[in-house]
Amino acid sequence: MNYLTLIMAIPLVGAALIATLPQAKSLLAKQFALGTTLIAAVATILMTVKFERGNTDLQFVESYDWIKAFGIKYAVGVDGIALVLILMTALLTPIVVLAGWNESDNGRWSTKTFYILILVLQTMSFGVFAATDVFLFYVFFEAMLVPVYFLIGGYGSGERTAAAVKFLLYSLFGGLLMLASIIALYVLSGEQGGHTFNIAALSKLEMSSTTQNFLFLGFFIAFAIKAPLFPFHTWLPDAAKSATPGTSVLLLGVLDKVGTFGMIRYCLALFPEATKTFTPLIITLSVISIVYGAFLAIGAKDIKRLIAYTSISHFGFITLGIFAMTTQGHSGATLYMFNHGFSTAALFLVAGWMISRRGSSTIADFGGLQRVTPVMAWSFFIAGMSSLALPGLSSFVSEFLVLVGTFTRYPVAAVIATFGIVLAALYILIPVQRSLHGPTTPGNENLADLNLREKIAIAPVIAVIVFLGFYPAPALNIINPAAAHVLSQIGFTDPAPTHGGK
Amino acid sequence: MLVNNGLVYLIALPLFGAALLLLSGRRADRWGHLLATALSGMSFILGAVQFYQMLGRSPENRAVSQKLFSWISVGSFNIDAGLLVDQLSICFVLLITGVGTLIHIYSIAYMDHDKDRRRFFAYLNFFIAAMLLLVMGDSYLNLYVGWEGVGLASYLLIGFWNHKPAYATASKKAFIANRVGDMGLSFAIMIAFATMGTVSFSGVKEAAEGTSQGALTAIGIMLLLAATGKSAQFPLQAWLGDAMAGPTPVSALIHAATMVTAGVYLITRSNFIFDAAPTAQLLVVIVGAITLLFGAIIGTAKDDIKKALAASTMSQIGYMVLATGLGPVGYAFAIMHLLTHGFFKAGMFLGAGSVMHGTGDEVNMRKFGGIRHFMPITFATFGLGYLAILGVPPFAGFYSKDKIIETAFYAGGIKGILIGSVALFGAALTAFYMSRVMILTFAGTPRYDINHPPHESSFLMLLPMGILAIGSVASGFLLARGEALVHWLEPLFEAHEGHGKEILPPVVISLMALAVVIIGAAIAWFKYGRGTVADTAPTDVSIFTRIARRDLLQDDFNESVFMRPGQALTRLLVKTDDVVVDGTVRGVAAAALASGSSLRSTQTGFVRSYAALIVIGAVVLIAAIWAVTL
Amino acid sequence: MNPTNYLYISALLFTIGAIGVVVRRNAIVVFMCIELMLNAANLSFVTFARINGNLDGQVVAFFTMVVAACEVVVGLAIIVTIYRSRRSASVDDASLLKR
Amino acid sequence: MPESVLFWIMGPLAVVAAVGMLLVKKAVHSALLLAWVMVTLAFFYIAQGALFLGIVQVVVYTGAVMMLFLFILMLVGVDAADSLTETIRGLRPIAITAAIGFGGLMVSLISRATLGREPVGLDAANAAGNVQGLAQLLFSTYVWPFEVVSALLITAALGAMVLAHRQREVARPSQRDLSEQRFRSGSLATAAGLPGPGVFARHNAVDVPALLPDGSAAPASISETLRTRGDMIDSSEFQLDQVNTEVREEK
Repeated sequence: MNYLTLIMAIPLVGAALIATLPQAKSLLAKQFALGTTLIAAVATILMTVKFERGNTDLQFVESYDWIKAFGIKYAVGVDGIALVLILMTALLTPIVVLAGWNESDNGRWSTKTFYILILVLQTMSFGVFAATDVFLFYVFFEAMLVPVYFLIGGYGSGERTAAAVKFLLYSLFGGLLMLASIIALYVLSGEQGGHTFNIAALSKLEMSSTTQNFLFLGFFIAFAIKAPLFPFHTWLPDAAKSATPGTSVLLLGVLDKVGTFGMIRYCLALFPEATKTFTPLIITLSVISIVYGAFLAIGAKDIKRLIAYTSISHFGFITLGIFAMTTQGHSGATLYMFNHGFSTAALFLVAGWMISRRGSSTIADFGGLQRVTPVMAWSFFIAGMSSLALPGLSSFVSEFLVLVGTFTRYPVAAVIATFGIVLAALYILIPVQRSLHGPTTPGNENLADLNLREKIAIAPVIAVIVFLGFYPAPALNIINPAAAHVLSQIGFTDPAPTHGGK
Repeated sequence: MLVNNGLVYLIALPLFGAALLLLSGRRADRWGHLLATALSGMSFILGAVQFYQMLGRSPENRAVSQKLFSWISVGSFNIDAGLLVDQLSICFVLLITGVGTLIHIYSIAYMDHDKDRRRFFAYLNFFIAAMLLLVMGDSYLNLYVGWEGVGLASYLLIGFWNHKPAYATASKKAFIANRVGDMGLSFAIMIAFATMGTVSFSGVKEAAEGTSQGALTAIGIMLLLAATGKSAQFPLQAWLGDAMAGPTPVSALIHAATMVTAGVYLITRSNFIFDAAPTAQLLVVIVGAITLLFGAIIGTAKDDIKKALAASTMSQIGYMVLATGLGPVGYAFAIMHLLTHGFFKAGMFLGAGSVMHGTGDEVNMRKFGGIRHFMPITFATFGLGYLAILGVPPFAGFYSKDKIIETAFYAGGIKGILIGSVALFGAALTAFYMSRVMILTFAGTPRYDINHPPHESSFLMLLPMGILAIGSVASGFLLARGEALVHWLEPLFEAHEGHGKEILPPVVISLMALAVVIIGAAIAWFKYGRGTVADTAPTDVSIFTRIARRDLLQDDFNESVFMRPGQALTRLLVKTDDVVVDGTVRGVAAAALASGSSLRSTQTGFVRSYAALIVIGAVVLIAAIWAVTL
Repeated sequence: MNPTNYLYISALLFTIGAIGVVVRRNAIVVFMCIELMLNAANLSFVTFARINGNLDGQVVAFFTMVVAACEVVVGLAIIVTIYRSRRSASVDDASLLKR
Repeated sequence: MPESVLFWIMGPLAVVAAVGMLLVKKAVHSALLLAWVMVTLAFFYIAQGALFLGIVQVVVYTGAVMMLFLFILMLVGVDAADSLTETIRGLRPIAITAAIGFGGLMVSLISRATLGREPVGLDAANAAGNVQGLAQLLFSTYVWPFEVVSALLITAALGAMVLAHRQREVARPSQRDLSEQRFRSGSLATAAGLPGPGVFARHNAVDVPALLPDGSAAPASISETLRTRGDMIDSSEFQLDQVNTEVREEK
């Protein structure tokens, strides 16, 4: 069997096995889930090793008829961009399972159900990155919502139902617009030589600029909601606050990447002309997202909301990199997606442990944790440093690439975005100071430090953050050819050095 | 250029130490500080070996480099993790590892009672590694890594006792001020890449010739912004005083000798940009001159010995920045002053630390007095440093500071006279506030409980102080003898034609400098040396004194111009997000709910009415079909 | 004879059945009216089978009968259950759809 | 021609019966009328060459399904005679207008629709016999729906059993319980049991209420089912108008 189908099948098989377990054996379900995700991770790593770096074609391609009458195929394949995102998903899921070992205990449904949902979500995530048939992509895109909806609504905290519904409605709204665009593409393809949902074929369609603009917007708004970009972001803080930390990691780390991934794979590839039309608008929105998200993060009083807002800021960077249309911007944005997955995972997992120990997610309730729980405090600090893109940690490489890549084409946007790094220092250091530093405040004296399981969960995340900070080449070698290929396909070249006009 | 694959060990050793000490936890408590000191010492030895080998080569072949691996490579943006040690870097390498090792030794004793001593040494080692990377990186981006690395180290060390809220705030303030500067460095790198297509030092140097004045000026100003952040120059100077919250060895190493001079290194390293961008260069001079006076004025009003020294550091770095702004003639003197300052200021900080150690962590000078009787060795080393900073011949400061004042006067025209005078006035102020520190601390009558007199520090603390004192005495002479440093650095800079116009003979300027120093010291003596000094600061003082005590309102300015509006903006945006952005969404939801509940009344719950509706629906449907097919 | 006449009568019966569903309140009578509508449809199927000259229409009518049988069985069981708990076979009393 | 005759006689009768279904008060009568319509349809089927369906119609529908209806009517109670007055305001005119509109539209549609050819007739298709022809189709083309429908039938049967089955939540009251219950109820009037029906020495049928001492009928003396169904014979005729209290003179 092909690798892609294999890695998509593994979690499903795991989920089926867990479903057969007796309800009472929740520990066994957890172990099964961990084992399954680890196997999937190993398979994905093998696939990454087999991937031909220099080759810009889609690899591990598979195509079978699914619904013949409409020319819908089960067609999958990956380029470098999709590959790193699949790899990220595969690596993050076992960490999430291990880190959130007890997350499912207070849920509305059983532990079994929780892990089945997680595993199904993993399959969907693989599928959404691997699909090369627009319809298949759409199916995965929407189907992903279902497990997340139940994960938030069934296992979250606080106003979890409301948050879950908000998340679902937002996403469905975007998905609906995208569906309209997809159908329009299908109809157009029928007029121009045969109905198809194949991306490669669709990208060759002839369209009037008005049509292109409308269809582009259909896709883009769906992705902007998912990503999320200002002003479509308000579902994220609510969802992240209500979800369990593990779910939040998958939500921000994996699910939201579908948005930015979709922009590259669909918006750019299918509508190059419309992309050019809308680039100024999108760059503006990205810059607003960066600064706006950062300010809201500074003003956030709840630690989970804070992390959600920092992500809005980071997604602004990613979108900025994508629409800067330079190789640095593109590679940087893709690398940023990968890195953001890990730095947010670290932040959310540690924050989750802090919250579960303290029983509160309000920043003001913490204080002086550095003295009480040094390992946890350090983990949070390193994750925070990664979030503010400290050189030597992975986010720096990607953030700087985005900024440099943007500057060569849109200097003003890059300059405003760079202010984000000062704001980043504020939104990380303020919670660090309030929760980790200062005297140990009442209620925090007896918090337990990380146990072995938690240390094992967080160690690989931090290792990846540090390793890719110093040596990003393994990731960049996969991303670069694909990013360059995308740009050349839609006809952009990097601006040459100007020598300041001399 | 020569390749030497051993350079990386200079950085790797302390970095390894930091990682090991942090990861091994309490297990390393017993030997951690020793290992850290040893690793720092080994780095120094490696640096010395490099220096020795360098001496043996001809001036053009002295630089050595090492390429580790390709760090970031995307399109035309290619950054190698490469190291470069040339005549300029090696000065810093020796200063960092040398002073660094001494301060490691000092800290063994100073931090003896702290249960987190291991962590402290880990941070120190990390700082050494980051600072070495800063001066050894071969491109602006590599430098940037070290640049932020030292910022992080500084943050960690200032906040070492972060369980005290004020200290935690101080560390945050330092980091954020530094970040503002870092932003400047980011801009500079981005502009360099956009205009020249490269960010390595050698590449930019070559490309600078073909680049327009405007771009170079922009890069220069952004580099200056970076320098003001890291070196606590105007307008980003406010963090340095608060940074004294860190343990005193940290103040000596980071906030006196090494990290804060990184800005001077950056400007000197980028000489090819500033030489081609006179506007930027002029700004450098202005920033240097303002800071010079700014720091000196603050220094006159501070009662906290460490803050007084911090203000002095700010002022002295102002001298260095001023010198770098004077073009090729000034670079060497800036570096010279940097090196001598590294010795005497570190020595004085360690002396201050020794005094604090002896008096039970007292920092208020008004609570000292007559300490020379109890701590003679500290008094001696501090005194030598004092003479050096005043610029009394033949101590180190005389050679370096005099040259800067001289060069300033020779800058030409009104500008020369103006900045020369500023530098000269700065020297007088320096003499005044340093004498004040000296008198309040060591002279006069004791103003503390005489039953618990201060005690002299242990040998481990006195040894580094002694060595640094020797440096304060001798380094100036050694560096200036036969213009040794000037010739050493010469290959790096554009050739220049001697001095500017000599409006006054050098001897006259030296005498003038000496005269103002004596006047400054004398005023201090008359004010503080003769009578008794109140052990609390007098409150009925002039408005100027009060402003100076408030750090020339720098914090008030930052607070009212940046912090409060920023907080207001944050609150406004949070409100906006909730009411406007999310409010719109919620409004749509509420509208849907309202329309739903109004439509609900049509649902009577009677099956038969539903059936009737179905019939009506069918009629409409069939009618529609009928109408269409008609 | 023209088979269309059967279609007319089928339409008439169907309409009568529909009226019955709406106006009668006894659940069992409503059910019988539904059966009437189904039978009317069946008559159309059989007629179409004849018009088209194949037996497919009859097969569908056959299936309809089976489905109708199923429906009657389940429906009557529901009526019995409701009657048991509410002591009434009036569809108006079972306006549970609203609450 | 026999078909036309059949149609024109049976068709109007069926329509009249269907309309009657709507108008009669008692559900039982509706059921009977419906049975008549179904039988008519069976005739029509057979007339149209659907012999098998015609038989099935009689056997399954008129036989089994209608029996089921009657059975349920019996279970639910024969009191199920609606009042025909409408309770939901305005529903009836709307429904009737809509339904007539529906019917009118259907009829006009049918009359407008043209096939463009003569009806084919089933002679060819029924050449091998109607039952054989149907079997041919059912077990070849429609075998899958056939299986599915059979599954549906089984499910429906099971479903009906589940729905109709009543779980007893309390133990069936014993005679003793019932007796105690009677005694503890508010009045002791029925403590000794309800009065038996019939008028002593005049009429002892179950549908005649007993007479109370004052000569009026006692409704409680006859079965409730008979009472609600209205099958209660007026017992006044058996009443002695005036008891001759006059003592005749002995001769």
